[in-house]
Amino acid sequence: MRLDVIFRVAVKIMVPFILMFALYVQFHGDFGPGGGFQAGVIAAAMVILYAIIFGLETAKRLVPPRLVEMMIPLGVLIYAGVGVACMLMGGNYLDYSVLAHDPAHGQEYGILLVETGVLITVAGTMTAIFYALAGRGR
Amino acid sequence: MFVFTDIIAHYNQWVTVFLMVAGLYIVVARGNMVKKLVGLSLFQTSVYLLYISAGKILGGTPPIIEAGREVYSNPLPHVLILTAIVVGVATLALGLALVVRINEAFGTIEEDEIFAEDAE
Amino acid sequence: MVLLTLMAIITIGVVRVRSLFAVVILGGIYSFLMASVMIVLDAVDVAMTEASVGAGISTVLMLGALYLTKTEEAAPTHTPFVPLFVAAGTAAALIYATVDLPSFGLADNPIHTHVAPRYLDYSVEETGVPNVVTSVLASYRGFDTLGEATVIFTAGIGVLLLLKGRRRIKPGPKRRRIRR
Amino acid sequence: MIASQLPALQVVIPLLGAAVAALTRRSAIAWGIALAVSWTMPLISGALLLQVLTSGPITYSLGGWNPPWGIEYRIDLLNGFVLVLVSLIGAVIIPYARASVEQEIPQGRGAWFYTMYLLCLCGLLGIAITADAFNAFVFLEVSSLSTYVLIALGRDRRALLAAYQYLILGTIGATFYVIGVGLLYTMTGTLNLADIAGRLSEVENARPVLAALAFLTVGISLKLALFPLHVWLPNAYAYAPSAATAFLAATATKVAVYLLIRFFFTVFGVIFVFKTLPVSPIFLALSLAAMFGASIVAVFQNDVKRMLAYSSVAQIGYITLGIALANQDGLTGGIVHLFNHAITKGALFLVMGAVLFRTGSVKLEDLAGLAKRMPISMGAFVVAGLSIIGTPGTAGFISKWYLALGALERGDWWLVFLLVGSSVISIIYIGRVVEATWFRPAGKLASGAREPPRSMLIPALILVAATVYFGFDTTLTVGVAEKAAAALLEGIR
Repeated sequence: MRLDVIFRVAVKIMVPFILMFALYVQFHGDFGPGGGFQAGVIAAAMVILYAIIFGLETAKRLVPPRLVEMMIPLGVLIYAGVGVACMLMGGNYLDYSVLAHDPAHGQEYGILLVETGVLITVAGTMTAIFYALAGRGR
Repeated sequence: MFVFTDIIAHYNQWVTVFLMVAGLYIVVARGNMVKKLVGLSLFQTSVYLLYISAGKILGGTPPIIEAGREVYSNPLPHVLILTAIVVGVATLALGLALVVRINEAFGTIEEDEIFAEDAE
Repeated sequence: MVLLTLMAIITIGVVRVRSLFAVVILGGIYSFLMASVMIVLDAVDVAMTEASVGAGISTVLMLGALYLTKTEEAAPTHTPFVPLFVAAGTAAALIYATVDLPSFGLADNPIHTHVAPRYLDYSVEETGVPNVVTSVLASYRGFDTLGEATVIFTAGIGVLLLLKGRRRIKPGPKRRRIRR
Repeated sequence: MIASQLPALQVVIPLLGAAVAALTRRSAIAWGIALAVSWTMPLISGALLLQVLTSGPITYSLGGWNPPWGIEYRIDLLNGFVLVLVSLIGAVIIPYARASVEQEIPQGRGAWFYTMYLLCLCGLLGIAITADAFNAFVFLEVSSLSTYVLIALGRDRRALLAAYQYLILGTIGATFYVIGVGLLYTMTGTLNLADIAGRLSEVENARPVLAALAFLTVGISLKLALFPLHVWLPNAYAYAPSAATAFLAATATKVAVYLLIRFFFTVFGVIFVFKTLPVSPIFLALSLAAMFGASIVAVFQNDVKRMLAYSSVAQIGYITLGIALANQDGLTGGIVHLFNHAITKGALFLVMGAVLFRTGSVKLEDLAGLAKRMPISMGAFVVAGLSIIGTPGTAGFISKWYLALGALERGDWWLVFLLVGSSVISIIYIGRVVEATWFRPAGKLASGAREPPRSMLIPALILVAATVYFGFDTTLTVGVAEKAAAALLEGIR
């Protein structure tokens, strides 16, 4: 990567905003378009952008591949785990209503949790795939 | 019985069909593996239109409940297609990974060349 | 309608053009147009996803893969009769089907009267979520979404299995350091 | 309380197992997890089938939402049977996988191999158990994606090519399936299979419904490798790692067949599919083409795994023949053959995997005289081979017997001759292997071989024993299949 000051500074400034936007998309998904998947893609896009400008090595120091690879199963585990929790609390699988006293609240918690699971898996996977492709070299 | 209005009414459907079939054609006809994958994702993407256009209600709004709105388009196809998009990109990623490995193993991504090499 | 026409033109471009870079970029444009169509059809969530996935991630992955492989497509050597036949057969079946589909956009089509109204009517009450797409996605059909996350998980681990590791042709010094 | 949650656990346990196995990243631990998970599965599916047999179909609403709003799991005799089959095969192969994975999969990636295996198991069980058309698609993709990866892990570089071709065709198939489901959904407004079936009667014969049937049939047929759409299968089975080949050959196509039966009989209805439309003659012709065409190709193969793969295409022809007959005995034969072929072919591929493990080759010329060095394995091959041929006293005979009965019931005595004729061809290709291994002097590779380790031998022998056992005691296989067929055909009487 060439030393392109403008890009570097611009990206440095943008990164926290992209991350915030991802979180906004994640948590505003209840009211507007968006949700875990879209947020995950945006978060992964941030890492990709960072890697393009600052180089793969820097990005990998910031977001280590080991962590990314752990995120992939972790998200699924959270999602499936929420289902099991529902089961243990006496409901059917993924019946979030039992998670709180008020069924509607339980649903809200459940949706939030599983969307977080999706976010983690998607962000992890997309970053991991990018690392795998980019790190392969010609 | 094809009057002009009929053509207008069916235009969208026909274009959708054209998009799908063109994607399928690329997949079957082309020997280049990356291009095949592009065709495959065009094919998948155009299928989304089939679902989403079925879910539209004329005069409706996006299915986000708000006071003062009455007609919402059908949310279920949107959900299904969200899932389908995810499946599509997952398939694409895996396909590309395979293509990269094939290129390393065979030195080409043209099916014809690989078959020719194998035949020897 | 205009958008769809543009998409058709792009598709023809994808069929004809032989530079794979151009094809991938055209694919990205196609996805953006598709996202616009989705907005017109009230599917805002889908539009957002299609824009970020189809035009974003897919394009990046494609370009990454092209970087690792080749960027020119060889000239087609076969006669295109069989593919044309397959395509024509599919087209015939689709057109045959679409002629009799319920008319576009009417509120009393079966798709709008049977299952969907319940989501629209009760989503806020039952799940407290006004975006019905979210509530259907995560709760009513939550298991589909678990499956979707599983698909992503499968693809992620699959790509790692295929691309990460030692069976590389030229092991660069850079990669060594990163593993473990 | 646990009992009522079994349907969800059937799919969720492999999923959780896969996620945990991916987290550990140690091959040995992942294998332990896979072992625990895959041995739990038959217990669950067995309990479910027992429950169905005693008290009728089980339904389970995921997320607590009633169908058609939520996703429903529904287990009746047919898919209870399929669940038992898939989970049993999954359980038998895991102990075998350990040694073969250590040899075939590069170090450090074993854990991910088991992750893929469990995901594939999860996907297949998910397709079999669900009563929701779109949910079936999602799990179809889970199983397909993991299958592509499993195939690509084969040692030969052509495994990559096979995986790629399967990916392309499999995705086309899945997309066709989505189009079909989309058309059905547009016409009925629902995705629950039973609900679709109920509402279809109002719009039957409408063009979109016919087109939906066509798209679903083609899409699923691609997955089950029905005759002209089988091109992906031989390469995929020939080059995949041994454990994966045995697992896929025994289960993946079978689950697709199940899905086809489900759509034909439960969703569209017997009368509509088999009386109104010419589905039966088309399937009959394709099945016969598979039985003969693929068998003849199998005779000329020199790679034994490839030969067995072509034989699989032929045997799938028998199963679809049972579907095409669409009468009590024929359908029973088809469903029984689903099971019998799965255990038989599983056994054959396991034996070949053991041969590959010891000699590094499955080429016919390299196997000459192998029986002297590996008498137990090759003996197992002979017994399972007899079952493919359909010799009385093996499981293969039972299913062919019912197919023949079904053909006679329709008055198609010529079909019986064709069944026998196709079996004769299978004598030739199985015979070639037996001749080479038992009656030829040992070649260079064979003379250095010995019996595989016990962890590989015993699973193969279990399956071989099963092919013999189910050739005599048919209460489980035929008993369940008969009732399932009767239930499926209810509409016709």
